[in-house]
Amino acid sequence: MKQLIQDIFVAVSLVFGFTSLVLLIADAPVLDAFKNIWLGSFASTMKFSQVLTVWVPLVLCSCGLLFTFRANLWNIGIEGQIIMGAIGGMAVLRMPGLENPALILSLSFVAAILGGGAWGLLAGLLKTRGGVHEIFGGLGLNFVAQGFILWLIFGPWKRPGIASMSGTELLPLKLWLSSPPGWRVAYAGLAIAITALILTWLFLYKSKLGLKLKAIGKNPRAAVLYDISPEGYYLLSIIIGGAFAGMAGFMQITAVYHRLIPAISSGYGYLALLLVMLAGYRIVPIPFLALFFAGLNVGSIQLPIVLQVDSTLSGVIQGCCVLSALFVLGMRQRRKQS
Amino acid sequence: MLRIERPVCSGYATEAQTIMIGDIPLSVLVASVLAASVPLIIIALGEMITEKSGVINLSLDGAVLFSAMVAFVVAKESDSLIVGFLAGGCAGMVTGLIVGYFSIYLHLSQVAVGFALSLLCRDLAYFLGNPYSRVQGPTLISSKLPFHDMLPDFLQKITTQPLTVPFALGLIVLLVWFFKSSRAGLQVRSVGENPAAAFARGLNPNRIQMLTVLAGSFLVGIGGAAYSLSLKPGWGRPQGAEGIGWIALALVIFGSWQPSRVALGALLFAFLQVSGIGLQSLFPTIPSQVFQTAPFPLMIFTLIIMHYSTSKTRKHGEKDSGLHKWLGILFMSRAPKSLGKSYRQE
Amino acid sequence: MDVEFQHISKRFGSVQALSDVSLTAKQGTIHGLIGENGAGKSTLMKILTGYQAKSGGDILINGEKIALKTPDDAAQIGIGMLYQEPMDFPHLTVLENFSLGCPVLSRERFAASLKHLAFAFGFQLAPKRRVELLTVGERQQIELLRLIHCETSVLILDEPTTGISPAQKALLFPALKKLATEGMTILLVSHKLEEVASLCDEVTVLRHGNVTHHTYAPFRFPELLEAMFGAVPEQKEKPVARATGNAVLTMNNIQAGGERQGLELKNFSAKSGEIIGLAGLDGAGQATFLRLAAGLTIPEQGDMQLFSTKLPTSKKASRIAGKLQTVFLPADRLEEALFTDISLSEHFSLRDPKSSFWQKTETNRQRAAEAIKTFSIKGQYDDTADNLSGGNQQRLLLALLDPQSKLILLENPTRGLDIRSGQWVWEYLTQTLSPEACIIFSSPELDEILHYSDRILVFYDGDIVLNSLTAETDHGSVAAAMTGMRS
Amino acid sequence: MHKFFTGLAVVVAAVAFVLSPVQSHASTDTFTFGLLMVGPSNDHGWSQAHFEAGKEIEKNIPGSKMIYIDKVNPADRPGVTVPFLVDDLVGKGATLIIANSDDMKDGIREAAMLHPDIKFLHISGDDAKKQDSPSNLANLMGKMEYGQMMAGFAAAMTSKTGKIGYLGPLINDETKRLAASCFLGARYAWTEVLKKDPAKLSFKVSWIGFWFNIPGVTSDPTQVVKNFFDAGADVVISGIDTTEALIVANQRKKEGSDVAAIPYDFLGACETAPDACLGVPYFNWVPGYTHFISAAIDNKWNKEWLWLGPDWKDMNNMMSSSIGFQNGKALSADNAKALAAFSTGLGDGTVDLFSGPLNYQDKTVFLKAGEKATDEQIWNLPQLLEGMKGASK
Repeated sequence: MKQLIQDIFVAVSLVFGFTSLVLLIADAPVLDAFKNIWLGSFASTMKFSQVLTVWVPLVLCSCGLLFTFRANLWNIGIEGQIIMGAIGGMAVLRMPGLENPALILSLSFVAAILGGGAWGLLAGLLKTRGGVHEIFGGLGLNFVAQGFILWLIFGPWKRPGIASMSGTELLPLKLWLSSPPGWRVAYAGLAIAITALILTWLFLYKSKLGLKLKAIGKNPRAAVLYDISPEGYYLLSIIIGGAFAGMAGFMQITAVYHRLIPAISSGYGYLALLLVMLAGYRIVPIPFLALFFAGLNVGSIQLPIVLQVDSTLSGVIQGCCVLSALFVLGMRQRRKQS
Repeated sequence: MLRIERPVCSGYATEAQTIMIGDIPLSVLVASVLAASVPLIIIALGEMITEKSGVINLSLDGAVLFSAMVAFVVAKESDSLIVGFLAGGCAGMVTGLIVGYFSIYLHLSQVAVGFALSLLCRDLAYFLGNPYSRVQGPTLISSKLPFHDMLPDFLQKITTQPLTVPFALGLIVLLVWFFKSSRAGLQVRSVGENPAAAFARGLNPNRIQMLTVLAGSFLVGIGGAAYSLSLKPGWGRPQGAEGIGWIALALVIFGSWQPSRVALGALLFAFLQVSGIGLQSLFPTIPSQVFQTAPFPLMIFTLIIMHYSTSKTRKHGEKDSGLHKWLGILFMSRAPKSLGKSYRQE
Repeated sequence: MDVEFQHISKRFGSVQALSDVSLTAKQGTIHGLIGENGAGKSTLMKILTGYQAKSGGDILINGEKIALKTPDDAAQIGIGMLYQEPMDFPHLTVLENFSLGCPVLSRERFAASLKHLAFAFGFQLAPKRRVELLTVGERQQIELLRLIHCETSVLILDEPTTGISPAQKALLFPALKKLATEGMTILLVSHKLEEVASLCDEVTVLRHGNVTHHTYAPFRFPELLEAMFGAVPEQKEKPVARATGNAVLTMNNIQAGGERQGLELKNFSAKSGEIIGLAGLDGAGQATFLRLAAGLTIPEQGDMQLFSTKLPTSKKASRIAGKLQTVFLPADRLEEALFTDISLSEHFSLRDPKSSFWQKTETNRQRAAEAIKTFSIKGQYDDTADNLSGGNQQRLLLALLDPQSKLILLENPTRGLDIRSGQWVWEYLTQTLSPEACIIFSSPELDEILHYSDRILVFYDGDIVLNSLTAETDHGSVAAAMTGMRS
Repeated sequence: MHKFFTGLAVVVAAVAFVLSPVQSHASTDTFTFGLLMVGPSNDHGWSQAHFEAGKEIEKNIPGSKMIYIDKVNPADRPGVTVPFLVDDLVGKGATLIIANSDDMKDGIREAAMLHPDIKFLHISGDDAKKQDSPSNLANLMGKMEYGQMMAGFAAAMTSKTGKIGYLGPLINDETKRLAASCFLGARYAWTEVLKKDPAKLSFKVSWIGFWFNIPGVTSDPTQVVKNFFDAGADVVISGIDTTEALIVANQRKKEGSDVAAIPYDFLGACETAPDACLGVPYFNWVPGYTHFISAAIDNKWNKEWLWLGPDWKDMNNMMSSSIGFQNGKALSADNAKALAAFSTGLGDGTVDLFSGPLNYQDKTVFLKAGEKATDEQIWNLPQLLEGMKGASK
């Protein structure tokens, strides 16, 4: 236990130490920077609710990644899956003839899941059938999805008149997911994220599917002898991963931007990869760490306003957290051995 | 100062006889492709060296940006291109040091460390480089061969290049020799193939890996510097080198861990990107994004062909001939055996 | 050089691999080191090469204490080892393999030296050929030449004859004797008494990490056997041949890739109740045969029938084989049959044929606990598979095996097991499981095959060269067939 | 291992919640205005022009104070929306918010509805023209067409080869309009001033697909500019947000080629590479800002749509001219003189470039002889003009 506290202390001070150093190099006030990040993310319900809007897609992506990591797949294509989910959802929202908002939104949600899942499936097929490592297949598909969404926004789905990087025409108000008064986060988003967490926990830790994914991840060759087809479960896990990413894409268009924009994924896929690594590929820390990461993202906006410091500092802190945690983990393993 | 005015583009006069790709003369296309591929060649070769020793440095994308930033800032402050390039190399080496230490000595997942570092380096570059964005700094310009004027026009265009071009070409030759004929190259390969056996033969796999990673990441840093000091001079957000690291990683596979083929892949990629601009005017109805995104699906497509031909060729062993053999030579790919696995000394 | 071990001990975690081992190998002699699997022979040698660190004791060279931290230290002194599994680089060429790990010399010198040495020893090695295309024997030859080239003065050979042909053996042995007479110190690790007898000047026997015997040539086998095994293992009654029934597995004109030469066979059929032993040198085709039968390897040509059902030539084959109650237990359990980081009870959950959504933790814990009792597995239900010893892993695999299985394919079922555990495995297979089941197993131990099988198939270079009832053949003919000498 | 991560999570969460929330208070005796910039405040382009104008306002209007957020775009600030940033600026005391990008159109409209007592100024857009739009939202834009005409003019005057490249971002009405203006300026210089054969003037537009380079998605502007030069062009006019054109021209110039470039947007854009810069057409937001901020301070705010042009008397007057053209080092004295005459002509109406006969790129008629284009026609230009090379769609 004492060792544990010491390790956490080391990890946290590494993060603070490195970040302070970076701030000093940039000639910025160190303590003020940290203070402003915290104030900018948790100082008011308004800000906290903004943090939650980031928290929702992060949690959704992380849940998806837990499935793929379980099967020992590096689903770096998650960015593209978010994009394709958003495109799928948007396709339904743009469909003429439907009247009932609840129905349209539900259909759009399903389409987003299908869009993300299909893109995941594609990466999975590239791996299982095409022999392309999922990292490269995924990256390539990310670029393709990025090209596709730009083409849609500047082509068939462009705004009347001027196509611009601000994206497609704004959705009608009735298709916005509603938020509590004064809050910026949609009820539905919170509900979906929490449901996703519970479902993921049930699937991964309590169902046979979770066990089988773990088995595949640990030893695909042996899995064949247990009548578990690695190929099938790879595909399944990456489809599930893609589906969760698609949900995140859906939240982005219906609850955050209310339209399709080129950067709809907001880099949450990559951020979620970091998050899941920091959580040690386990579900329990995910909601908390997601809150932390979301807080950094939102709070860092105070830096340019108040201190005229670039807000990419949040990314530096996030990356540094993961590396410090990995470092401490490596040291622990090393200690254990000697 | 006396200077003989060279016609801005002598190709203009002889345009009628020149082969044109879109509206670009062929010689110009070759020269552009060569210039555009140089940083990519250097970066991909750096990564290839690293992977030859069995370590994947996935931080490439961030490392390139970080070293580009450092190179530009240092070159500007010191007003020296050489110092800038060296600083870029050192910045790259720092990322290599982290990946190397974490994976070789702490036995952590190379992919996890590399990915986290990649995002960290990217944001660090933006953060620290912010005060230097879009300011004027030193730039490496093209230089002519000493016997430039004796060459035909076609060659004049191709050979007027920044010094990074001969550097990259020399690097290819050097690495071909290094891995084929040098003792150190053989040791690096042996560690990448079977570190346990290398250890049994008295080598120190960890040290060899670490040194190789450092050397490789130094080159990656030089490649990053080649962006901010030569190909896309200056720093800013976006710099223009974003995403290049991922492409370099794919190129190493495409090139089957052979220097000449990796370089060929980089040239091919640069060709697709450069000719995309020309194609835009040939096919105005196709959105420009299509040409720019095309290299990526094409790269994946090649990897699939590679997988197909590799498995066929393996199955048929050496007996095979004809199409499969041809495909095999072109697309067969084989990674160092212990790539990505960390070696624990017993 | 004289090599002296003084009170060497080595621990791996809680396991005492070596305790207080002392012995001396004199210059110009061949010193045999024998013992059963796991007696500590290889560990002792790896300590001498600096590959593994010792926990206690000293090593003296020519009476002088030396520290060996890495193989480099050992190589500097002139200690070199030929490992049982070739420690080489399959993707590199012969010459590259030859030139790695020696003092600096130009490439030409290496090429010339390789040519010269190969000629002197009568080995035929093409310098440009990639090593992965060579046989194990040839790879060992490269290693041997390399060690000689590096002016090794203490040569350690760890089971040098595993997987090499008699012809290669005939080249190797005189060469070794010649080296010894030229002043080399040779340490030979083996569990094959005939080899030791024909080569060694003196022999040390290890058992459970202790020196139990030391003697000079000529050797008395019973004495050595007793030192190796405690008491001479009693020759049990050969089990009675079992009743056979319908055809279980038939193969026609099969061609498949895999191992060194792939596998080609005309026709073969196995009947229920039969126990078939697969003999052959490593990589001669037995492994491919077993994987074909399990549906894990897809034949390039020909067709196979399991219980009169034609196996498809797709990845579905293994599932269908599984449905037809065929099980396969590979030799490398942790690599191919068990999951690290997954507990015993979870293994039972994975094996559970009934499909259910939930994991049913309680049920599986109970089943695991029962199996632990029945199969006397040393472990708890929530231990992970990688924490079990090799023998217990094999027991776990047997416990996971469906007792109703009709075709049981075993690859080296007693690998890494001590004699008692091995006997226990065979008892379970033959007595507890249904006598209707057809058992096909491969083993590197000819004795095991001769003892337990009703029928023997001998593989040589991807062909079946002998297919005979055990009763109608003998040790000599099987051994001859294994090495390619057709009778 | 998992204990470690759980522990880490707990510590992090604890720190997050223990830090007690403190609300910062803004002082009330100053007039604070917030500026939302789409790009970095030091981009030597569009956003910096706004940033500098804001600084200028702080100097010129006593008691005014600017707070700003730059890089307000989803790529740089994932998940952060305009209404949220407005909340933040308002929380810090801002009573007028300026949003400097077309992209923020929707967000600023939403924010205007959420904060009826705060004034909003959206650069570009035309909400203020609409009946049902919020009354606290005004629009401001500059008539860059004139600036681009001058850029085209300077380019054609300087060009020896008669080949001019136009580095376009993506194809939309605004960019087509600007590219066409540029072409008209160039053609005027070529045929009316230099009296050369119009067929010898080549004006080529290459679109990269976005306002700046995204590797793998857009064409590489550096490469496009190089291609222009390699294909014989000796002047490249940039219509994108970043300065690649100027940088490449500078590189070529150092290598001995006689080339030049014209950047875009920002007065100081030439500083990146002064030697290769013919000049820059730029936005000066000071007059527009002054107008709206004074109105807000004096409670004379109107829902207005302003499309401000240059002060033809003194284009580079920081207080009065919304569009300027700053000559660069590379512009010869003679050409500078010609340019001045040209701008005078534009100012007094003797030179009206959007007048017939003009054809579209597909040779259909845009303006008959003698016909003059309306603002509406220019604003919604459907395709490029005859004589221009490059895609219209």
